[in-house]
Amino acid sequence: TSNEPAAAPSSAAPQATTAGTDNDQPGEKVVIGFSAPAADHGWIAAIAKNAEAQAKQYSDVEFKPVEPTNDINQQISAVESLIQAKVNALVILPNDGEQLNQVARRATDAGIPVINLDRVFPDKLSYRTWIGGDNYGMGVAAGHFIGDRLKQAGVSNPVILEIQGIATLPLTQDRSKGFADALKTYGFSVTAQQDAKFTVESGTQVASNLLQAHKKIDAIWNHDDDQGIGVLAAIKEAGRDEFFMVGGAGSANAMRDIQADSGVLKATVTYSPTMASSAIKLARLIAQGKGMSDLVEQQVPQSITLASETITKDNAAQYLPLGFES
Amino acid sequence: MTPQDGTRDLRTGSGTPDDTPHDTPQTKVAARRPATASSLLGGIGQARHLGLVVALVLLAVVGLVTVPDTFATSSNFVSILALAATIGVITVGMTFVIIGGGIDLSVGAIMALASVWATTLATQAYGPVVMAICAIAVGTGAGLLNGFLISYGRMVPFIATLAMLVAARGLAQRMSDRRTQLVQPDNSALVELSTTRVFGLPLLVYIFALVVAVGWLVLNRTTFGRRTYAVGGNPEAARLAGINVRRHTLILYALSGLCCGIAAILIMARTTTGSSTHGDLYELDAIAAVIIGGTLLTGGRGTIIGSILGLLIFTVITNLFILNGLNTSDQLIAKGLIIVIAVLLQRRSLNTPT
Amino acid sequence: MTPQDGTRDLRTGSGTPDDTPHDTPQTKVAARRPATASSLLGGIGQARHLGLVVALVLLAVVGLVTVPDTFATSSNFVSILALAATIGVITVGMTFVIIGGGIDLSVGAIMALASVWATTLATQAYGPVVMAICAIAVGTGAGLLNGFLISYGRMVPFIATLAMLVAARGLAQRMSDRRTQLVQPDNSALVELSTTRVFGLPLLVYIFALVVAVGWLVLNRTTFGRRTYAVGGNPEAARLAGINVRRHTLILYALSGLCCGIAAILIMARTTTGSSTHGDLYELDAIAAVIIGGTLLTGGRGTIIGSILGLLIFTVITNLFILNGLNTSDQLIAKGLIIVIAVLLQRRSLNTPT
Amino acid sequence: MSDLLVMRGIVKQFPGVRALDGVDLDVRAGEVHCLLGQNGAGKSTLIKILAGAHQPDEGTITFGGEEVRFTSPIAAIKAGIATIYQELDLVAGLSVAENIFLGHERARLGFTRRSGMNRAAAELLGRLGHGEIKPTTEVGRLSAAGMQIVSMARALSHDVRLIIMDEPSAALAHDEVANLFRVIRDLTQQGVAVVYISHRLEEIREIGDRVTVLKDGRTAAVGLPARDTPTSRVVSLMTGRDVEYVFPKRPAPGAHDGRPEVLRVEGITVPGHVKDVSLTVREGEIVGLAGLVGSGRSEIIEAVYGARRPVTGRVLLSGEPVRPGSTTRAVRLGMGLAPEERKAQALLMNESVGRNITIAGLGKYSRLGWVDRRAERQEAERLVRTVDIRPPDHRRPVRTLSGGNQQKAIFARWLVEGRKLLLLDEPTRGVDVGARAELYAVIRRLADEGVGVLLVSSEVPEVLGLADRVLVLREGRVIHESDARELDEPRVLDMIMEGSAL
Ligand SMILES: Nc1ncnc2c1ncn2[C@@H]1O[C@H](COP(=O)(O)OP(=O)(O)OP(=O)(O)O)[C@@H](O)[C@H]1O
Ligand SMILES: Nc1ncnc2c1ncn2[C@@H]1O[C@H](COP(=O)(O)OP(=O)(O)OP(=O)(O)O)[C@@H](O)[C@H]1O
Ligand SMILES: O[C@@H]1[C@H](O)[C@H](O)CO[C@H]1O
Ligand SMILES: [Mg+2]
Ligand SMILES: [Mg+2]
Repeated sequence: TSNEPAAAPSSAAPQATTAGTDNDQPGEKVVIGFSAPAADHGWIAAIAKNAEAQAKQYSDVEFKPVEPTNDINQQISAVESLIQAKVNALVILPNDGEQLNQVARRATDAGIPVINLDRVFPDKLSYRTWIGGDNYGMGVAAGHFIGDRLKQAGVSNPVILEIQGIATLPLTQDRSKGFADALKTYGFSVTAQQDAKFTVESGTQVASNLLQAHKKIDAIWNHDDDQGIGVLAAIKEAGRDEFFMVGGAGSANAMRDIQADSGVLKATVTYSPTMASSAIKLARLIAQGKGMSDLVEQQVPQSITLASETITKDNAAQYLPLGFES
Repeated sequence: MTPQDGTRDLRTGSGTPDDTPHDTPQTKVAARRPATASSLLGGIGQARHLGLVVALVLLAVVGLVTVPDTFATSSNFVSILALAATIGVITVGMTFVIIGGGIDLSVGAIMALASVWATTLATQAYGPVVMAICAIAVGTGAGLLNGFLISYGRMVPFIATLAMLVAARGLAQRMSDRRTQLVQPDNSALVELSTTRVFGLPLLVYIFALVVAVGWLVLNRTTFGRRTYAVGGNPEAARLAGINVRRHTLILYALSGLCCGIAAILIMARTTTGSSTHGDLYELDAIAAVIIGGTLLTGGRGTIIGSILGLLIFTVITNLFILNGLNTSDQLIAKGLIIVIAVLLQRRSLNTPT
Repeated sequence: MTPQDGTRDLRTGSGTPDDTPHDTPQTKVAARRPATASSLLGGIGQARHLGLVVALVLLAVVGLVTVPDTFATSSNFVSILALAATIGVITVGMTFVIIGGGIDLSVGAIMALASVWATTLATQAYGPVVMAICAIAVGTGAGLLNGFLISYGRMVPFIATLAMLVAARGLAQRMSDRRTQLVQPDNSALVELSTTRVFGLPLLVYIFALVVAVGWLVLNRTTFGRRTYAVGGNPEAARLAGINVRRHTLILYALSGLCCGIAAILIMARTTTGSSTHGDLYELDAIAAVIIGGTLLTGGRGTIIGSILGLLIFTVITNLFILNGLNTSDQLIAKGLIIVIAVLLQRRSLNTPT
Repeated sequence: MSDLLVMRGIVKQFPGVRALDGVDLDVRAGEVHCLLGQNGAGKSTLIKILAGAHQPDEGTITFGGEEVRFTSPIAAIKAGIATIYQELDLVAGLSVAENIFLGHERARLGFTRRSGMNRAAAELLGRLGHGEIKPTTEVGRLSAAGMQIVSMARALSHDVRLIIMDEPSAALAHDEVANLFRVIRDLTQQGVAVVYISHRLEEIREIGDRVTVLKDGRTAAVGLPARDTPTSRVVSLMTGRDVEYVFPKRPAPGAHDGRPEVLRVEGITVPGHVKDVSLTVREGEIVGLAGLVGSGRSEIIEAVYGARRPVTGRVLLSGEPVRPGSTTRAVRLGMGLAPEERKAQALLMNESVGRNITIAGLGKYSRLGWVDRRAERQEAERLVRTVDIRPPDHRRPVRTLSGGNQQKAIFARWLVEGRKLLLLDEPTRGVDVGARAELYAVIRRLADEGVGVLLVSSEVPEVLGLADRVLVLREGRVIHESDARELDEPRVLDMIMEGSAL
């Protein structure tokens, strides 16, 4: 895919390879509508920025973003307004796939191809293509990293803590499930689990209470690197370092910490916002009726799942250009 | 006059210097000013809502200028109304509560709980009608509990309903296991409230209109409604006049809960789901609409029409932003400014003799 | 004159039908007891806070029984205080505003804006002292703007500060480009407020304590504090007693903004970041703490000690839940119940002769 | 005539106060029974018990021959007892008709019958001689007198055998009172009994049949004949001593002539209220403003105080201009105001008597903004004694004081040193005779100490008896100015009423 780290220029908004493929030659003019949750979080902000930056690359794309919102009711109206505007393709990162399913279905029924980003719609008739990260796989990757390390250190009955993001999101539950499943293969389980809200501040609050609850900890998996800054601050404040921690999503900041190897953060598992850039590319191709040039298929595939990769001290340098700024 | 007067009793405008109470006594026994008959009959009182109407018109002009093709289309109006419907129903209940001297912070949470309860598989087994009844019963029940804590438990409304907010969200999360519950295909009749159109408008807009109309009638034409002003404006006077202030207050919160139940039906129709995350921060939006609409936070004064106009202003602002594709941060900044301007306009229209 | 004035002033709760004057004989007991001496001279008035103290003690007992090893440790107490510090500072400002008859919904957003402004690379170039000054200046400035809109623009506080909430968050997002801004290593002196301990307590706890102490002194021992009660209790009477109500109100909001600026310093120290997401929903928490602490939402009555006790109750609840490994949903349900119980206990302690 | 109402041994205990300590009251059908007593004697408490608004701790009530127990206001109303409370009890946001019928609305299936109610309200208002009040007017837009009329109409809207009126005349002007008496006579002729409370003793003689006097929560006298009991006897029953309804001695005419002007008002105009008014007050002089309600007296006071901006003219205090719109500056320059509506405009209901007294003079008991609480307390104690607030406890919440004592507390607020000018707007409204005499003495003493006083009162004898110089106002203009001793009541009444019928 175009997401090969090597191909991406620096910064958090990796751009598509500009030269080479025919697909990037200007084609039929298309309008791409875009709707996502409110950008109150580094990852989501990166999503919005990547999408916009990608669209700017093309002279044949008119990018039509709508007000990001965390209110379902409003996101429904926003998507409705894009349907009314008769855009050629819609890229939607829904606040909740199930709740936005109906309106996405309406778009599809109206002949507008929907590119579903990240949080998935339950009904396949509601979208043309889904692209997103592997949430379950993320949990698995984190679980394996922690399991391996503890096994090697010969720890038995380890205290493993999990700090989730927003508990009510299905993706959180997928991540936790992957994590638990992977740990089980080592005979380990999660000792305590709390949810933060994807914000630095709630990360600090939850972590500082958890650190009180557990006087000795072996490992922590924190689902999200944005809130991770707060978690790390709480750890530093408490002066604790008897454990190691794994992050999630893959922010540049986390990667730098990992690379420096100066604190408890030893790894993070990716869930890259570059998927937004890809989603725009896909939307353009679909609207123009093209396929993906690296594939034999005439059309864009129905679903694309990004792999969740584990970034450690050893490969951090390689991934850093892809990291998003918190 | 004092800066806060807007929120204090007697005031017709918010803190207009020439409305200070001390000039009342000196004037004639009869009316000081030609009272606007409409305002006191609770009618659509043109004058008092002039500022709101002007603000709405200005927004419409902005829409016509910036996005002429998309703004003034009938489908866009439908979209605005559908967006306003859910919170609009809640705003009607909130108007009653605030005129009655209270406040209800739990509206969004109650709506969420009602939507979750109505979409459990157990409830869904009985079909859409039972689901709707369930939502209404849960909403009204939670409202009654609020009312009971406030009336008979003598809790401050802010705290009682805050407790309900927290507890209802927790319960909704627990019932739904924090998952989004889909309306089953068998029960899609419920969803049709949002998809079926009559004369171009989705059914849920009619429900919204019905709730507003009934709310208006109850507030302006029934003894219950008129007594609500007394209970909010001067509870001691209400008591001395033989009104059962406690029971009345209880009913007001139950009414607000009922509206949350109806709103739950609408949100289920619109999103096809029940979820513990529904209605997040609706309380702030609804209260803001009510207050922008001219209802005093201290009770005793206010109108349903004003609240709905206030709500429409917010909804149209959002709509305009969407249509113009503004970036979020700028949208927020602009929204703040627009609220300020709308309120200042409203004050001006109250100050100007009509 | 207005018919309501008499009864309006007598109400202790906003809209509780039973706080009407006829209940005076029962509910006002506390005010008339020997405690009156201290309450009226602004003392710590023990009796009035008894319910809160009892609630805190009960929570402590629960902690000792359920998690004896972790709850009653000194590091856990430190942790609770550090958690309470940020919002605690904001609560002090909020107490002033509410006693003065207003409300401030923008506290969390102002704190966020101040944290962002202070952590821009431009500001950070000048070192930690300038960062702190910047946070305080931004907070106070935003507070002044609130005060200005309310005092001189005559806007209802709820709406003016709601507009500020929205706009300040937007501005914070714009300035930070929606990113979390790290405190640079050069400026780690700021972070040391959270990591450096003196007599076992992090520096930021001392800052919190200082703000509470100064707030208490200002409210209880200065003419400004005295006038705050008058302005909130009866603004017209305050004005006619020669108090410049507008200027006073302006200062109250500036004070609240100042507290937000100080809170921004604390949150930067704790999280090592400035972010537009900081302080989300602080307004509700702070208002809830103030009201649980016995301050009237209608103004004219209240104490700083009560607010801080109210806040500690919330903080301890969260702490206990996490120590016990309970999930958020159950936490929410229990929190709702505990709020109700705390308030009922508090009422009881007011009614029972001491 | 048999007794319609018999109350025996009524006891009412409020926390810390025994408001009623075994009170008896007998009222006959068709009589006007006056209830007299000093501020705080327990009159309002007694009638609230009768109206079902308070529950007695002890005692019995027999009404129409049956022993009754009114557990709620509605129970008393149903039994045929209507009440006009001392504190107006209307709802500002509702119309006149809605207020009149509040609690017993005319409705069908819960829907109010507005036209029926409006018609009935118009009829009641007409019967009270106020057909000009429209039933659809919002009550918040009425004057205090208008509201009083509405309260009366509300009482009449019930089918009553007994009407209680707690100081109904306090907010009424002269002709209004005459009108009220006409209505009362009407009622009594139909056999309705009236319990009438007032501090204006001359009214008792005019309208009353019998008198019951309360003192300190006990019955001091029962059923005295109203016309044949000398006022001095009533007063001594009320106060426990002989108080003469006399005004303090004032200096000879012209005594102030050479003294510096404290206040100079030059041609102020407040649209709709005051037209080109000029006046002066000299050191030590009491200047009275006489006029009808609505003649612009309070507006003049407010303009002087900086609480209201005149469109033309200016106000000088000891030669310094007062800044329009700034009461703070007025206070700093040395003015004090006792406003007309004590609850709305002067009292801090949540606070103690002491803090109510010291709020305006905080600067006196503070340094760099820091309050010297000992000095404050001592001053509060001193002032409580000076104006004789009962009970003499500065820590008591001001809301628990009787109306008259609350007025004294406001008065005390301005007795701090350094005042050059006191503006007194209806300073004795609702204040009993005993306290009145004391207040008069205090006012004169202040004047003797050099303070200028501008006095507004609707009671012409008070203006004539207390002031040195009197300005008569009509419709916002000064129509007469002279030494108070050159005027008498009929002449002033003539002047202020002339043309007012138009
Ligand atoms: N709700 C209350 N709580 C405590 N004390 C009260 C309350 N109401 C009245 N009192 C006290 O009871 C006593 C009697 O008061 P009441 O109002 O009956 O006097 P009053 O004769 O009507 O006086 P006024 O002529 O000034 O109206 C006073 O000492 C008053 O302070
Ligand atoms: N917030 C305020 N509102 C209204 N008036 C004020 C206010 N602050 C000060 N003043 C005015 O200033 C005067 C004095 O106030 P304050 O006691 O605060 O300071 P001060 O007296 O100048 O100080 P010091 O007593 O040390 O000389 C008061 O009479 C008051 O009218
Ligand atoms: O899936 C994304 C990311 O994983 C991020 O951590 C938070 O927002 C969610 O939508
Ligand atoms: Mg009385
Ligand atoms: Mg001083």
